Amino acid sequence: MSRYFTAEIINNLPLNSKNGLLTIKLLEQVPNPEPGQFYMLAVSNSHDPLLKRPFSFFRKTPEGIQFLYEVKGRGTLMMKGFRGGKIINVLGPLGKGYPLLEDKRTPLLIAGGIGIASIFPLIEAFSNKAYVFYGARDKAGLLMLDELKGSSDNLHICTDDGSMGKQGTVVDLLNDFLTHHSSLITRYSLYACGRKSMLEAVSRIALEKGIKGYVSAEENMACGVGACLGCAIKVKSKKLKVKSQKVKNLNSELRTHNSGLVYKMVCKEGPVFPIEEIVW
Amino acid sequence: MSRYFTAEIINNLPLNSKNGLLTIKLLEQVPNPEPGQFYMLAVSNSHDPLLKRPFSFFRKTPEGIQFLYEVKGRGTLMMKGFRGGKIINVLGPLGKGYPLLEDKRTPLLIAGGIGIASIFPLIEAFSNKAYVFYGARDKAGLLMLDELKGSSDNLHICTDDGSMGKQGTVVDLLNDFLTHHSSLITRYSLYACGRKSMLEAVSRIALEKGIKGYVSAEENMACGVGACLGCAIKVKSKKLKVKSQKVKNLNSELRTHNSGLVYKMVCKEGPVFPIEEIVW
Amino acid sequence: MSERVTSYPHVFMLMDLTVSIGQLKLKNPVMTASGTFGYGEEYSEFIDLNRLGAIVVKGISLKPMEGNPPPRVCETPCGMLNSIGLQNVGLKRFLKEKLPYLRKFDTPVIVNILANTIHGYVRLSKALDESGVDGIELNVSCPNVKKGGISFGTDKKTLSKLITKVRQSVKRAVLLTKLSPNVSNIQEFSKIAEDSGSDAVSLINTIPGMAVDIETRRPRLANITGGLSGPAIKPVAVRMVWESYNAVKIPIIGMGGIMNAEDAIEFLLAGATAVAIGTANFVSPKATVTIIEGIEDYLNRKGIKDVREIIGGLNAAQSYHNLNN
Amino acid sequence: MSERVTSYPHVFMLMDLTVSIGQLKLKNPVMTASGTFGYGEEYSEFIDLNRLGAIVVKGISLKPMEGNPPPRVCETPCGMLNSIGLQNVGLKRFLKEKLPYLRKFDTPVIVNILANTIHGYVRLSKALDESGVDGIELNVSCPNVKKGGISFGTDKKTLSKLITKVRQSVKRAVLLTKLSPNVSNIQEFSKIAEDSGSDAVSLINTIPGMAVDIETRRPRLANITGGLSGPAIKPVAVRMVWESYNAVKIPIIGMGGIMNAEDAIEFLLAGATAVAIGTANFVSPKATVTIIEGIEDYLNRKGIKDVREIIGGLNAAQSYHNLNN
Ligand SMILES: Cc1cc2nc3c(=O)[nH]c(=O)nc-3n(C[C@H](O)[C@H](O)[C@H](O)COP(=O)(O)OP(=O)(O)OC[C@H]3O[C@@H](n4cnc5c(N)ncnc54)[C@H](O)[C@@H]3O)c2cc1C
Ligand SMILES: Cc1cc2nc3c(=O)[nH]c(=O)nc-3n(C[C@H](O)[C@H](O)[C@H](O)COP(=O)(O)OP(=O)(O)OC[C@H]3O[C@@H](n4cnc5c(N)ncnc54)[C@H](O)[C@@H]3O)c2cc1C
Ligand SMILES: Cc1cc2nc3c(=O)[nH]c(=O)nc-3n(C[C@H](O)[C@H](O)[C@H](O)COP(=O)(O)O)c2cc1C
Ligand SMILES: Cc1cc2nc3c(=O)[nH]c(=O)nc-3n(C[C@H](O)[C@H](O)[C@H](O)COP(=O)(O)O)c2cc1C
Ligand code: FES
Ligand code: FES
Repeated sequence: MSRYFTAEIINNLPLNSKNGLLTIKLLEQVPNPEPGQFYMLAVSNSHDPLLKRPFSFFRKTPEGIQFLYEVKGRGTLMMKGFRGGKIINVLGPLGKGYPLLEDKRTPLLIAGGIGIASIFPLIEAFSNKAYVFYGARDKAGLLMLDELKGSSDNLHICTDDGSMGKQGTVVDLLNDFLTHHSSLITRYSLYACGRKSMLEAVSRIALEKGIKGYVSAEENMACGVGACLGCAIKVKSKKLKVKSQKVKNLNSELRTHNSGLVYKMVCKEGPVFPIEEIVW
Repeated sequence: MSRYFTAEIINNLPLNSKNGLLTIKLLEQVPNPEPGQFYMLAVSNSHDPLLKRPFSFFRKTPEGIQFLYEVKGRGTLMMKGFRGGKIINVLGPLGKGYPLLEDKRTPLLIAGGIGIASIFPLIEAFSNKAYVFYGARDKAGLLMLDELKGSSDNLHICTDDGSMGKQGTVVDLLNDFLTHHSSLITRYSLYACGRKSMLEAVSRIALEKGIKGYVSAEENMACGVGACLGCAIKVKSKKLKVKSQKVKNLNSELRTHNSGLVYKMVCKEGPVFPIEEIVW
Repeated sequence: MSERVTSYPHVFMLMDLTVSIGQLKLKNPVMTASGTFGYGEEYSEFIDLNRLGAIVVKGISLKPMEGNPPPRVCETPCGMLNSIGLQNVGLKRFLKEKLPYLRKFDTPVIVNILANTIHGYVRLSKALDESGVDGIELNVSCPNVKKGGISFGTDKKTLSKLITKVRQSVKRAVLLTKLSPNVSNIQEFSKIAEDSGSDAVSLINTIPGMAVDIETRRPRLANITGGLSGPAIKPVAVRMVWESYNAVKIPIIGMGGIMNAEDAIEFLLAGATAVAIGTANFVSPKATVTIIEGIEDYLNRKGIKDVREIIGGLNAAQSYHNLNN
Repeated sequence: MSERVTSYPHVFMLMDLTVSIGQLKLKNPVMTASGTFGYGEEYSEFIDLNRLGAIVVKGISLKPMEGNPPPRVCETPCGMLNSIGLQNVGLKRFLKEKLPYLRKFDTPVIVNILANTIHGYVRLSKALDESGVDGIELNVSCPNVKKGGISFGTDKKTLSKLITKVRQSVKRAVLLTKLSPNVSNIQEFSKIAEDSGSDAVSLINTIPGMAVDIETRRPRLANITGGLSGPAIKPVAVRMVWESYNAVKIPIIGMGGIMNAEDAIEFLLAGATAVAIGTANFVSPKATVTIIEGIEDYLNRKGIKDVREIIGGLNAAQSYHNLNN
């Protein structure tokens, strides 16, 4: 079971001008993905663009694996042009997904924009145990709403322009929620994916209120397997301090000048990191 | 009427494993092509491959303009993948075509392999006035036979492996023909397109027997309009000798060290050249 | 501000695209790259030459040059190799046959020149300056011809001597020095150009390269090596423009793989006062005009009224800081 | 001979793919390029490391290095820029954690090293040589870290001193010098490597480059500049390999944009004794093995029994002559 394989495009459903739902059929036996893991997809078989693009595991269906994507630049634009029958090279599942805490905590799932792609499988995993906070630019930007309503009774929606749900950001939603449920605060866990600014705000809240949680980070990637050291993200690492005496295998962790801070690789040690680890 | 325009792929008919017939619909008013002229077609809208590819004008139909192509490398491979509806950029018609001599001469049209693409419109122009000599590797390599038979009663076919027509090359065909019609030799004119070795052999025959004629040459191209000086071919130039006294506009012709020899640009002063001009 | 890229002609009226190279004023920062635009005439059918910031013509030598045997060009990943061998009609025919045509347009003409001796460069510049061309670009970097400019472009002493001498013989025209990218430290060479009296530096010329046909086992170019151009070299060119911008005060003409307005703006932000379009002309004969319009659209979209505001406008320090923590 | 590209394992039995670098014998001429293959382990899931000609690991320094802030990589036309900043685990942890794993395979291990002083290079080489690694590759050309190798790679005197000193301290391992492409004349530097006792030269390292995000006006890399790799630089790399091949007798390890067997064969024909695969590993983690098989297919198709027959087999003279008339 190799994580580098060929897949066939089953279909590529446009959801709006910028977003689409891509379904690929795996032509080989490959390991099953976990929520929060991702795949690197080849967007062309010419040398331009050259590198694969990372996309979160969105959903597994009888036909294959689905990705929810947004057109950002050239590569995703080409992706929008994918037609059924096309064969592409895929690498994955990659990285560490969201840990599904086995404790009594109530998960709060926070998705901004296309971040829903990585949060969606968590919603299915936790089903009604979790509260879901999902925001987008506008109504058109809210994706897969029917499926979301189908898998969660606790769906809180917002848009920047108020064209659907509450007007504001998911951070506002989260704040409101927490102020109304302040008593239970320690009973929650957070899972967030979205723009950097949103993740930073959510993290601040979590740290202030002492809520345990995880965020899915993004960095430009080349190899996807921890080999190029290209997708570095700065993190605190208590673990390291301890071990740095008698050296153990710390993957690509390194002692750093301002000790306690290290670069981890989003593709291998992430993309999901504990909130308290990330240095914004 | 600009010679740089967009066109829509109407269809792209595979003729065998290596050859196809591409029909494009001109989306703008453009000048009419003459036999022997060519177009530069964009094979991708990424930067790889970067340059347009030159293809001879094959035929004009009510739907648009047709090109007969052979898969050589990456660009023509992509061309094979063109589907109807695709929009491409095109430059043309370019270069100087075959002069249709108005005199009593009987044209002998010689096509080797994909060279038929450029000879075909001549066959239609001369109709039964001309003798056609067409050769290919094997039967499968002989393209558009029905159309050819339709437009000419004097079609002589050969294949390297003898799988159809006479076994041998078009040069053999031509030699046979000339030996059987030696008396009329000065009454003929030659038009040839094909591999370099074939053109060279045909030219030698023409010069020996003093037959007037033209060949369509090939060189790698970049601009297609005489600007980059990339598609140079070495030619003799009496014309130059004369003019080099009082300087006239000689396009990109230049006096050379071994005087009388100059580089001409296949894209602008060719691709068709008088046989006596080319230096092999 | 709307993110849509659209043109409002009346807004362009209010927009200032002009830039200056020495005493020469360009109506916009987009010119042609020498050797990729012939002598202008070849492209006049596709675009209005009056719209160009300047026309830089194919390199001219004292005597006509025959150029290299074919194949002279071949394609490479996101680029091409050329070994034209500096084929050109020579000074005399250029002045007689080519220049008069270009004079019909309200666009500055810059003549790229090459020679094998300093004396040759001086004679060429003198003649061209007196003929009234607007600019002279010293090609000290063309990698194609063995006896060609390469030595001038990579030897500091000779280069400074060359520019100084030419400077003395050029009265009216602006003097541009087109540096070789084939050096370890482009800042040193830009500084030499500035100190020796060059009004501007042009960056970059093609990078020496080579390709092999594995079926025939032959080089794809008859000259074996050639000059690499096109999108492939853009990152190298942008870097050299930025390095030079941090070393000299004279204007920089940036070029190397500019295919569209976005690419051109990259160069302007990195410090180029103007850009030159080369290989892109082969991909689209309308490239230069499309790029001018694209720059206008960008400035529009960003609400910028004067293109000079973005020249050297790279947000480097900030980026460095922000990303460090 | 059939043009179909197909593999006949039994034919491969008769085929000799081995090449030698100094006293080190490689089972085939395909190795990995430093920094693109981690410490080997990362790709062991995708290919059998036993099949590689050699494994060259990420550049190692005496002390661990943290590397540069993100973004560290970005894509460019047919290539990518990287400014990893030489992040690595340092000598001690490499020997303790990484080398033992690599030792499990029947494949030579070549360690790429870097330092800021000659003394540092010497200490590293000594330690690695004694640890029994098969080869040491001096990275004197990495363009990413300001205080990094660049000076060694572009200053002839220092380079020759460096190699001479390291040579004295290396007893068992073969010594490779990875030259900087950022020089005007690669032949001079290859000659220095040869004369100073290097067993081979590696060509080329990344070419310094830069890219700008025109929306944020920021460099795409936090380090502003980075090293350009991938297909874009292939023509420059092939040219430098060919130039070096005509200047020195020691083997050349060719690299730069090799994506497939055809590219690798281009380098072999131009004079490379072996090739290294870098950026291609990111496009396909199986690239190295695919390329080995592709070379076998080519030799098969051409009826060549020994890969050494095509090394330097460029038909340059003939091509030159034929095309001249
Ligand atoms: C772990 C991970 C999971 C992701 N999951 C999804 C998803 O499920 N759906 C989705 O729509 N997007 C997802 N992304 C983002 C997606 O990878 C980028 O939007 C995409 O690579 C942009 O490619 P492009 O060619 O269209 O843009 P480009 O033209 O390459 O660049 C446009 C922008 O995209 C950014 N970008 C380019 N390459 C990468 C890269 N390799 N990684 C991150 N950003 C990049 C550039 O920095 C630039 O700002 C994910 C990213 C990561 C790292
Ligand atoms: C005036 C002219 C008319 C032509 N008409 C036809 C035609 O009607 N039908 C047809 O099938 N072919 C025609 N050709 C040849 C055709 O242009 C090439 O086969 C094609 O460009 C190869 O592109 P590629 O990407 O598939 O090959 P590449 O992968 O680029 O290279 C494969 C081979 O094609 C050659 N080649 C590449 N680019 C060019 C180029 N720009 N000009 C010439 N050769 C090139 C290369 O030298 C190489 O040997 C014509 C060529 C010229 C110059
Ligand atoms: C076919 C061709 C011919 C060229 N001739 C010249 C020349 O005569 N003089 C010169 O200084 N540069 C010449 N150049 C270099 C270009 O002016 C330009 O510096 C280089 O191509 C990089 O720009 P580009 O990538 O946009 O093409 C030539 C380039 C090409 C492709
Ligand atoms: C992400 C990355 C990291 C690299 N790290 C090193 C290094 O540590 N030492 C070194 O000598 N070269 C390093 N290189 C250069 C490569 O070894 C190789 O010389 C260059 O990438 C050209 O080959 P390619 O185009 O096949 O990638 C690195 C290249 C890349 C892309
Ligand atoms: S993308 Fe290469 S290490 Fe993460
Ligand atoms: S292709 Fe440019 S001159 Fe002919």
